[in-house]
Amino acid sequence: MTKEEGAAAIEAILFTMGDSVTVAALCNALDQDLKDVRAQIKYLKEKYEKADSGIGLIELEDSIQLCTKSEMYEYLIKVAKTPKKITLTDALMETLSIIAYKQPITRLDVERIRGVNSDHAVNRLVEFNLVQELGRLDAPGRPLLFGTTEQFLRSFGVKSLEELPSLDAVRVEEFKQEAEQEINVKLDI
Amino acid sequence: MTKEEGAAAIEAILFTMGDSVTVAALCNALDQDLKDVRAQIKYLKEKYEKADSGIGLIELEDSIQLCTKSEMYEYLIKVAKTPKKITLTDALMETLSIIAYKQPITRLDVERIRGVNSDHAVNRLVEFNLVQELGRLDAPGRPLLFGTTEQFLRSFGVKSLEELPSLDAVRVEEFKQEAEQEINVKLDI
Amino acid sequence: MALEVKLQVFEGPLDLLLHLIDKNKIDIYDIPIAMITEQYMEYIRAMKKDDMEVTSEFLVMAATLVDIKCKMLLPKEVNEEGEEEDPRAELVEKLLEYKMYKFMADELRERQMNADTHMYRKKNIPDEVMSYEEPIDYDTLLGDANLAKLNEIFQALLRRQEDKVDPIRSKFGKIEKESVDLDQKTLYVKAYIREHKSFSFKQLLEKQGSKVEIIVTFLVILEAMKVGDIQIEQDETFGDITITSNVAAE
Repeated sequence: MTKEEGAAAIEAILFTMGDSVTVAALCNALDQDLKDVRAQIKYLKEKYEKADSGIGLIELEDSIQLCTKSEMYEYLIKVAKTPKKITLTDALMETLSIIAYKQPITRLDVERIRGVNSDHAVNRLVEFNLVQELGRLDAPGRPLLFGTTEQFLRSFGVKSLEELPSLDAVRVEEFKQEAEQEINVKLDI
Repeated sequence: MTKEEGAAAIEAILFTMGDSVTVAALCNALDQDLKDVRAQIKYLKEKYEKADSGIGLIELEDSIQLCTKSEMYEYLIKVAKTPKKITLTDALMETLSIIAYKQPITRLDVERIRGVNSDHAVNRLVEFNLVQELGRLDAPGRPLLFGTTEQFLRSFGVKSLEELPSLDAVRVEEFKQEAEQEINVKLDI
Repeated sequence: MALEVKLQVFEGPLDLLLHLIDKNKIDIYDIPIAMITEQYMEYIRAMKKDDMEVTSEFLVMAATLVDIKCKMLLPKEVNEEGEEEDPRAELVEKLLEYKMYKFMADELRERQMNADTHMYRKKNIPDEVMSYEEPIDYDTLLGDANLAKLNEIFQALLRRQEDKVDPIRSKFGKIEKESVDLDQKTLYVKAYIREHKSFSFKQLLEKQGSKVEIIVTFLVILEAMKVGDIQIEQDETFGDITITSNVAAE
């Protein structure tokens, strides 16, 4: 068996086994002595060092194993990870709007307004870096307070929170209704 | 990206994925056009043809996959658990050959050719991943259509369906016999 | 009985027919229907009665054979082109097609024997690749979301919340739970400290009724210690606590 042939056999074994294989097992499979197998492994290692190889060889104690070269990870990501098209769901938009207008606000208060548990939504918004922890409320349990991030301002194209469209429209409407009721009451008397 | 770098990236992807990868997916991962990727695959194939390689490349329709070279089998069976070879009964082989040559084909058409109900045989072949559903026939009852899988190509050592032993050979043989008999008949008179 | 075992090797009626044709060394294109039908029926009779599914398929073929046999006895039919029709033609065609696939099955089996000397690899994606999270594309993430929409959603939420308020129940009065007033208790304890200068915790508790009151009193003591108004000592675990005031007498 030539050094090349030995290297090829070792390569085939490592390829199939996936896991690490002891040098002793290789000697046995190839029916070669340790010295020869070591030389074949060295040959293989040098072959993998060339630019045209995407595979590498790692040595662990008395075993060796094939692995993908880390320089190749960027290509692997493109194949193994299908790009996710994430968009904000209605639940996330709702949660975000509450946090934007009522910040700093606790998870519990968000839940109170939405009427459903919103932990997941808040966590997702934190993951997306649209919402962040602002500190803790000085109350029993010291709950976390949440508010919007700079990324939120950038994404929505505003310089500061003051630029958020005001809620006055609603407020005004409410006041008007209240006022009308008061007048009615007075007229009743 | 040089041809060597491209080949290395393809090698890494195939090595990692284990299963076959479409050439289109490789183009996408490497951000290269089809012509370049084809050249890189050719480079890789040539690299594997050398004596110092235990790995080979098989082409299946529009996909490629890494596998060990046949010559390495003798070493591999000493270390690796050889995959259980599926032994197909006559009924299954018959059904498989009908599906292979007549695909896409419905269960009913298989039954018509074999003269016996073949539902069980078709189901078994689907279980063995040699046959798969291809869709439905646009006919009353919208029956399922079946065809062979990539695993079928691998198991039977063909690159594509075109490489299946041609049916004509048998036909030719039959016609030959028929002709000979006719001559005999005529001579007899 | 021996026949039954033998019968099971036939995959179907066509398989059995081919076997008979082969056994009798007959030309497939010129089947002596009468003879084959007889032999075929012999097999059928020997068949297991319980396997109805298979038996029925064999019976259908038997009927077809008998049908062909009858047609052979009658004057030959002539088709549109004026040619004589062989009643066996359809069966022959079926047999040939079946025979072809049977042959291909053997071919494929041979290929399978030779093919599987390759070995493959299991998918093995490095952890670094698996754990990779792509950066967030904010344009896609937000889609058509903008400030106006955010505002709209929030206002809709507020309105929904108002709707939820029960107009009758919301006007019911509340029954407050009895509680210990922390401020009152603080004043009380502070006054006690000023009065007594040095005393034990047990002594202080003498005038406290409920568990809640005791807890609140203890909290007030802790607070007073924290701000440095008092010093406390305890000789042993669970022992009484001695409290000494640091506040100078007025």
